[in-house]
Amino acid sequence: MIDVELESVSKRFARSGEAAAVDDVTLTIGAGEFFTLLGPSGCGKTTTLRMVAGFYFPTVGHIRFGGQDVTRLAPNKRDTGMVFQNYALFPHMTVSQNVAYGLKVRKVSRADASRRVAEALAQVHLDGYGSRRIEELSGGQQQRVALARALVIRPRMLLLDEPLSNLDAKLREETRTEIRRIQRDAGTTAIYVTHDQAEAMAMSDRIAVMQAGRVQQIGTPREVYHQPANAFVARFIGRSNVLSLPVTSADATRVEVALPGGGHIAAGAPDGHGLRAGDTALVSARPEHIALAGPDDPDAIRGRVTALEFTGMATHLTVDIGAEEGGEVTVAAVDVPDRVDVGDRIGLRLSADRLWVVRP
Amino acid sequence: MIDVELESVSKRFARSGEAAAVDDVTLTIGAGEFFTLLGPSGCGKTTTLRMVAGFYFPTVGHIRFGGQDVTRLAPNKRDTGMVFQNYALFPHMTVSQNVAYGLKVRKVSRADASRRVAEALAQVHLDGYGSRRIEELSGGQQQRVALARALVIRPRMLLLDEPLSNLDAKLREETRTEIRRIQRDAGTTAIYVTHDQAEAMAMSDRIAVMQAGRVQQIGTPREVYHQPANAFVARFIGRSNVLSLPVTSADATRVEVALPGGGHIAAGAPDGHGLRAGDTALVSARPEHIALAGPDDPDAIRGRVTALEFTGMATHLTVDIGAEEGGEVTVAAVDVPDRVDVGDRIGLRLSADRLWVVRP
Amino acid sequence: MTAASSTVLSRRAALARRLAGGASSTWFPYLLVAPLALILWGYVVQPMLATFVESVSEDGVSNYTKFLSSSGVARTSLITSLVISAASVVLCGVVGVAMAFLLKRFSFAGRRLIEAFILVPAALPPLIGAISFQLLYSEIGILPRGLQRLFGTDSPVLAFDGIAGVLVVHTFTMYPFFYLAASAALAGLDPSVEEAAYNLGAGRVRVWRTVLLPMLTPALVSASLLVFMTSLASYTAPLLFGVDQTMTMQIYINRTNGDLPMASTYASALGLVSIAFLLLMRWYEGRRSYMSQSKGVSARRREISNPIGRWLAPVASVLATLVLLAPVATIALVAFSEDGSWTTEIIPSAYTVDNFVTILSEPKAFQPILNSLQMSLLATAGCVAVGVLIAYAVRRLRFFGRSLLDIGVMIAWALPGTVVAINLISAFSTGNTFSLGQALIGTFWILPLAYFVRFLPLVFRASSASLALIDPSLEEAARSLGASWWRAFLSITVRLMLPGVIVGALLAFVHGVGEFVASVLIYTSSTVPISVAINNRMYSFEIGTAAAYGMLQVLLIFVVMWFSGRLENGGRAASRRAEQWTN
Amino acid sequence: GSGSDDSDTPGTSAQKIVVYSARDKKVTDFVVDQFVAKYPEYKGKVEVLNMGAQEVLERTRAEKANPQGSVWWGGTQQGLSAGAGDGLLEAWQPSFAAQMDARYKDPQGRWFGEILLPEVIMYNNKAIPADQAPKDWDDLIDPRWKDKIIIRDVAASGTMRSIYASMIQRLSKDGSNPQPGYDWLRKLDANTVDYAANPTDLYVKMSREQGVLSAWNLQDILLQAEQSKMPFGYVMPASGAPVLVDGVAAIKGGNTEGAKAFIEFLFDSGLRANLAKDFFQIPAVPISEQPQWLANLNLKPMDVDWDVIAKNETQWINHWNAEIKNKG
Ligand SMILES: Nc1ncnc2c1ncn2[C@@H]1O[C@H](COP(=O)(O)OP(=O)(O)OP(=O)(O)O)[C@@H](O)[C@H]1O
Ligand SMILES: Nc1ncnc2c1ncn2[C@@H]1O[C@H](COP(=O)(O)OP(=O)(O)OP(=O)(O)O)[C@@H](O)[C@H]1O
Ligand SMILES: [Mg+2]
Ligand SMILES: [Mg+2]
Repeated sequence: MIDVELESVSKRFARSGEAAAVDDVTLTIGAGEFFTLLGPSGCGKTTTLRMVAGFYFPTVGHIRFGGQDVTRLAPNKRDTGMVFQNYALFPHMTVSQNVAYGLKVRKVSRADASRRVAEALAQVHLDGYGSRRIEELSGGQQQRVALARALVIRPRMLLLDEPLSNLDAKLREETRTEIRRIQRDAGTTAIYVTHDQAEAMAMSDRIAVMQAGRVQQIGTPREVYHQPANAFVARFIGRSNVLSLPVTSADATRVEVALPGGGHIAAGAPDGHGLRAGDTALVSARPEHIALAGPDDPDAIRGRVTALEFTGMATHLTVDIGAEEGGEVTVAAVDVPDRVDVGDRIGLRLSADRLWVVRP
Repeated sequence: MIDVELESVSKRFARSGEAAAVDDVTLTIGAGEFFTLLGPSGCGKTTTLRMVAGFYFPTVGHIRFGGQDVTRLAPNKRDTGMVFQNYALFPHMTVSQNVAYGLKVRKVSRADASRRVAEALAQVHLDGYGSRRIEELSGGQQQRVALARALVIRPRMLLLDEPLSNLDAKLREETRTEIRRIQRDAGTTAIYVTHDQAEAMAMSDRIAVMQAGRVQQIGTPREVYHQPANAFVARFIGRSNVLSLPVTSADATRVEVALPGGGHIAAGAPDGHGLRAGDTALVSARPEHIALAGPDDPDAIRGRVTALEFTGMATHLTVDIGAEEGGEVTVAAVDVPDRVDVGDRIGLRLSADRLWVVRP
Repeated sequence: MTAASSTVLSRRAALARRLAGGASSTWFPYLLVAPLALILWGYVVQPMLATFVESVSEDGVSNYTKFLSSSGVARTSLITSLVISAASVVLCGVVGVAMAFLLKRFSFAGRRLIEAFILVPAALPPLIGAISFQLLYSEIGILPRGLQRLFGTDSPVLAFDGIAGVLVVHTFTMYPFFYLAASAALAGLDPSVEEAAYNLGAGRVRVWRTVLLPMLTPALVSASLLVFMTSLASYTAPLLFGVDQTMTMQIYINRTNGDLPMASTYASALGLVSIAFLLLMRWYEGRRSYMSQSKGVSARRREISNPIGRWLAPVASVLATLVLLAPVATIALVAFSEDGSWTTEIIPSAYTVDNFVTILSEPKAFQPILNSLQMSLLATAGCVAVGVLIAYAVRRLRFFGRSLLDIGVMIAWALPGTVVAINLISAFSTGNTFSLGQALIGTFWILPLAYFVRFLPLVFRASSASLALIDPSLEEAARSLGASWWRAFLSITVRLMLPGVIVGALLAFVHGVGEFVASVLIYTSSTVPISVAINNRMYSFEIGTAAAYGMLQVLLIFVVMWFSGRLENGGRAASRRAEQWTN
Repeated sequence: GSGSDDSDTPGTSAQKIVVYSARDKKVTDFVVDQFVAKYPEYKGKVEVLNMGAQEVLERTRAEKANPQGSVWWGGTQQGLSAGAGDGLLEAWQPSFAAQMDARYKDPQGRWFGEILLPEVIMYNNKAIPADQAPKDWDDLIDPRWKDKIIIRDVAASGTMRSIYASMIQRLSKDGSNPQPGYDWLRKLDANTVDYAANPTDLYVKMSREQGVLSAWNLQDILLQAEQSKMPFGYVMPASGAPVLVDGVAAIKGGNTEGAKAFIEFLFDSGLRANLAKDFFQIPAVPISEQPQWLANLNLKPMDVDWDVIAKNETQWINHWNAEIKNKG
C-alpha cells in the first residue's frame, strides 16, 4: 500500500538563486516502510521533509498521504512526528514537559502520559533527566529529548531529520535499533534523513540518494551499494573507486573490461547500459573488494601508495594508479602488512563478482 | 612543549545534582598536537572545551596555556577559535560577515580579509554562498560556516565541538583532511570533540576517552583501539566483544586463557595486570578479529546467529555464545556466505595476536 | 601570550590582563554595574527617597497603618487602584497581543501604514487626549449619543462612566506597551519551536496558549509591569471619570489639603505596591528559560495557507485600527470645528481651519514642538545608553543586588509624575555632585533629566525582554573570535536586542513628547514643551486651537513611527519576508 | 531652546523677572506687553510660566532652597496663605496696599488680592430660559433640577472647596455644627449628575447639556460666553455670592526688586480698567472707570467668615468627599 507519494515536487526559495532546492522529485513510500533520504549537505533533504511535514508548500507538485492530497494541509492535521535537524525543543518547558506535549495535545490521560513519557525517556537513556531544563542538557541529550518527543506520540508517520547526528557511536547504534523496533511494532511509516551511510544501510528498507535537489537513485541498501545507478551514487555511498576502463566485450548484464596491467575482468552492468566493445566503461570497485598484492603480481593493477589512514576496523590505503584509469584508488584492508608504507609500490587485485558498471 | 594543561579540573553545575559534569580531569596537550575528546553523550566534553575557551570557570583546578595560568582569563585574550556544538552563528550577518567577524576584530585589512574569507568559504565548499543570510542555509551549510569562521582567524588553538556532525560522509572526510592540513601547516594546537570514532582515529595524535566527567584513558588511536585500558574503553571504541575467560597461565605481558569450546589462546595484557592462573580475565576481541568457521570447527567458539546487519563495507553478525562467556558476540565479516542466516549455528575463531586483556 | 621579560612589564601585563580580562571574572559585573548603580542612585533613587522620608518624617509609620484599617479611604483607594491596574493589564494585554498577532503574523497591503498609526493613541496629548475620550465614550460622547439617536432612547446608550471609563482610557492609551513588546518578541522568536508544536498536533489556539504566549513571557512581563505601574500612577483618567477613591487622587487631594506627609505616604505606598508586583513578576519570569536552544538559525516562519487568515487579518486589523484611532479622529474633529458649533449635536455642525491658522500664524508656533523634540531625543539617547546596559547587567551578569538595580530603575515609573518632578526639583535645586555642582533647576537640563529618569524604565524593560530571547553563546562566539567584551556587546548583543531597544526608545520618545505633569513643574520659558503649550490653550478653553496643536503632535509621532518602522524592518528583509509568506 | 538670556547684560541694570502664573496666557501676554512698554529695561526679561494654581504652589515650595521664580501671580487666598505659611513669600508694603480692603490681603503683606471672584450660579442659556433659572442657592436643591447639575470636582479644586465650605458655613456661622450644611450638600449631590474633572471638562459637559446648572466664578462664565461663544449665563444668587480673592505675591529669594515693580504695575489703574473691560476682572482695589458690565453687576457678597473656613475646610471637604459625594 502506498502511504506517501510525492509527485513532481519542486521547491524554489526566493533567495537561493535560480536553482531549486528540491527539483522535480517523484517518489512513493509504502505503508510501514523505513525510507531514507541520503545525500550531500544542502541537497534538499530537509526541504523535502519539511514539505511532507507541511511547513513548506511545494512550488509545484503534489503530496499525497494514502491517496489523499495533503499538499496544503495544515501541519497539525498530518499526524507526523518530526525530529527537527535543529531539535526545536521548547526552551520554556522541562524535559518531561517537552516529551509530554504531544500526548497532552492528544488528550492522553495524565497517568498514561506520565508512564509513556518515562518510557520514552528510558528508551533514549535519559531516565532521571525529566525535571531538567533544556538549557541544562548537553547537545546529545537535547537531541535525544527531541527524539523522545517525536517517538512518544506514536504518529502514523515519523520524519527524522538527522536524529542521531550528535550521539556517540554506541548510543547511536542502540537508539537506531530502538527506533527501528518502535517503527516496526507500530507499523509506522518513517522517512529518515541521515548523512551516516552505515546507518542508512543498516536501517532502511529503501534509500533515495539525492543530489542538488534531484533524486539520483531509489533502491534497497544493497542495490544502492552494489549497483549504483551512476558515478555520483557510487562515489557518494561508501567509498568507491570509479575506474575508466576500455570495454572488450559486453552482453545485456555483463561487461568485460581490460585492466591496465593486462588481463580482463567482468563487471555487472545495469539493464540497457548500451556499452559495446571499444567504449570506455566506468567501473565501480569498492575498497573492500580490492585486495593487496605484491607489486609484481601479473593480474594486479600496479600503483604507488600515497596515503595510509587507520580507521579502527580497517586501514585505508590510497594508491595512485595513474591518471588515465581514474587517478587514485582507495583500498580498505583489515590487516595491512606492517612493511607497507607511503611511497611503496604495490599491486591491487579486483574481485570480479563485485564490480559494477555505472553511468557517468 | 606543553601547550595546554588541565590540572585537576572539575566543574559542577548548580542544577545537575551532586555529580560533577567534569570530574578531576588532568591532562596535557602538546603544542601543535591534535587532541581529541571522545566519550558518550553527556560525559563532559563540551564542558571541558568551554573551560578551555574561557566560558566556564572550573569549580576547582587550573588551566594553563604554555605554562601561564589562564583559568580566569577572558575568552578574547585566549586566541582560540571555537566551533560551537550549536554553531552560534550571528543571525544578523550574512555568511561572509560571519566569517569575517574575527578578522575585523583583528583589524585585518579589508582586501586581505575578503580574500581570506573567500578562501575559507572555499575550504568548506561554500563558494558563492557569501551573501546568503544564515537562515537561508541548510543545517550542514550552517555548520560549515561555523567551521570557516573559526578556521579563518588562524588562532593558536582550535576548539572544535563536533564540527562535522551534520555533514555527509564524503564532505566530512574532505573537511577533516582540510582541517588537519590547516592545523598542521600553522602548527595550531587543536582540541577536537567528536562522537565519530573513525574520525577520531583518523585525525588524532592522541585521544582522551571520557566517561561521566572522568578521563578513562589517554593514548594514541592505536593504543586506545588495540590496548583499551578497561572494559568501558574497549566497548566504547569501535565494537568490541569483552569475553570473561578463565586464565590458564600468565606472565608480565601475556595471559593465556581457556576457550569455551576447549583449547587455549594467548592475549596481550597491560603492565601490572596482576592476573594469575585460575582468575577470570576480561579479554577484548574486535569483531574484525573474529573469523567465521563451521559450527563444528574444533578450535572455534560455538554459537548461534541472532542478528545480521549489513553496513555496506562489512556485515555484522551477532552471535549468541552463552551467557557465561559474555553473552553475545559481534563479528564483522566482509563476505558472509549467503547461506548464513539468523538462527544458524556457527563457529567463531579468534585471532590470537589481536586479543587484549582489559580491566573491568 | 608571550611572557613579558621584565618583572615590571609582566606585572603591568598581569594588571592589564586583570582589568581588561573582565567580562568573565567574578568581579567584572561589579565593574560594569558600579557606574550604572551610581547613576541610578544619584539621579533616580536618592531623589525619590525624599518621598519616603517625608512620609515618615512627622509621625513615623502611623500614616501607613491607615492602609491596614478596614474602613477608610486609604484602604479603599488602594484596593480600587489595584483592581483598576490589574484589569488594565488584562485588557491591554488582550488588545496589544491581538494587534501584534494581526499585524506581525500576516502580510497585507497597508500593514505598514497601520503599524505606523498604532502607537499614536499612546501619544495622545495630555488633557486634550483625555477630553477626546469624554467626547467619544462618556454620556456626552459621540458614540452614546449616536446610539441614543439611533435607538431613540431617553438617555445615551453605552456611556462609559466610573471604573469602566477609566479602563477604556487605559486600554486605549496603554495597549501599545503590549503591542510593541509582543511584536518585537514575536519577531525574535525561534520559528522552529512553533513548528514543532504544530507538528505534534497542536492547533493554532493551542500553539498560542502553550508555546507562543509562554515564550513571550519576558515581553508580556515587561509590558505588564509598565501597564500596571502606569495605571497605578494614572491620574487624569480617574479624574475624568470621577473615580476619586484611587491612590493618585488621594495624593492630589492630600497635597491640596496641605497634608504633605500623608500625600507622600500614598506615593510611597504606590512605590511599595509596584515593587511587590515587580518582584512577583521577576519570580514568575525567572522560573523558566526562553532562550532558543536550537542548533543554528532556523528558517523564517512557515507560509500562511489559511485563506480565512489572509482575508480576516487585514479586515480585523483595519477595524481595530479604526477603533483605536477614534480618539485621534475626535481630536481632529475638534480641531476642525468652529468654536461653539458643537454643543448638543452628535458631531460638530460647522467646520473651519481657523484653529490651525491661529497657531501657525503665531511667531513661535513651532518652538514648543522643537523643544519637545530636542529634549525627548536627548533623554531617549540617555535612556538607551543607560537602560540597555542595565538590562544586560540585570539579565546576564551574576552579582549581588540584581533585584535592587531592577527596582532602582523602576521606582521612578511607579511614582506619579508630579512626585518625581518635585523630588527632582528638591534634589537639584542646589548644586550637588551629580549635577557637577550646578543647580539644574531653571536650566535647560532639568527637563531632559526628568524625562530620562521617568522613561528609563521603558527602555530598560523593553531591552531586557528582548535580551531574554537571545542565546548568550552568540556573544561567547564573538568573544572567542577575539572581540573584547564591549565589542561583542555592541556588535552582537545590542544588535540582536535592537528590536527591543527600538521599541523602548520609541516609547520613551513618545512619552517624552507628551509628558505634562512633571514638565509643568520644571519647564522654563526657553524650554516650553508642547504639552504645556497645549495645556495653556486648554486652560483658557481654546479647545479648538489646543486640538489643533494636538494634531501637530500626533502628526509628529506618526512621522517618527513611520520612519522607525522602516528602520526596524530594514526594508529589504521585510519585503523579502512578505514575499515568502505570500508565495 | 533659544533665548536663555544672560541677566547680566552690560548696559541695563534690570534682572530677569520670572512669573509663575495661574492666569490665562492671554491675560499674561497682555499685561507683560504693557509692562515692558512702560519699563523698556525689562524688555525680553519677563518670563511668564503658565501653570495651574496648585502647581505654582508645588513648584515654589519645591524650589524653596533656590527659588527660581520672582512673582506668584494668581492663586486663591488659601493657596497664597499656605505659601506664606511655608515662608515662601516676601513681606512688603506696596503703594496700593493702603487702598485695599483688609479682607483682600495678608495682614503681614506677604500677598495681596488682585481680583475678586464672585461665585455665582451658572446655567446653560440655550437649555434654560433666563426667567426659569434658579434664583438662589437653595433653588439648586429643588428636586426639579435632579440630574441637571454639573459640579467641578470639589476636593481637588481650591475654588470649589471654598464654595462648598461657604455653603456649610452659611448654615453654621461659627462652624461648630456642619450638619445642616452637610444635609444641604447631600441634596445638592442628589441633583448632581456628574462631577467634572477640570474647568475644561465642566465647560464641555455644560455646553453639551449633560447638565445645565453649576456653581462657578463669574469671570470665567463671562469669558466663555464672550470669547468661546458658549451658551452660558449667570444668576447672582439672592442670598449673595461668596467672593473669593485671587491674589499675587513676591516670592522670597527671587528677583524681589523686579517682582515689586511688576506687582505695582499690576495695580495700575489704567491696566486694571482694561483688564476689567476685556477680561471681566473685578479688581480688588477700587478703580475709577468701570466698564459697563461691572457697573451693572450688583455684586452682592455673601457674608463668609474665611477664618472659620480656614480652620474647618479640610475636615469638611474630607467628610463631604468620603460620606456625601455620589451617595445621593
Ligand atoms: N548548564 C548546565 N546546567 C546543569 N547541567 C549541565 C549544564 N550543562 C551541561 N550539564 C550537564 O553536564 C554534563 C556534561 O555536559 P556536556 O555538555 O559537557 O556533555 P558532552 O560531553 O558535550 O555531551 P554531548 O556529546 O551530548 O554534547 C551533562 O550530563 C549535562 O546534562
Ligand atoms: N529559507 C531558505 N531560503 C533560501 N534557500 C534555502 C532556504 N532553506 C534552504 N535553502 C537552500 O536549499 C538547499 C537545500 O536545503 P536543505 O536544508 O533541504 O538541505 P539538506 O539536504 O537538509 O542539507 P543538510 O544536510 O546540510 O541539512 C540548500 O542549498 C539551502 O542553501
Ligand atoms: Mg538538513
Ligand atoms: Mg557537547
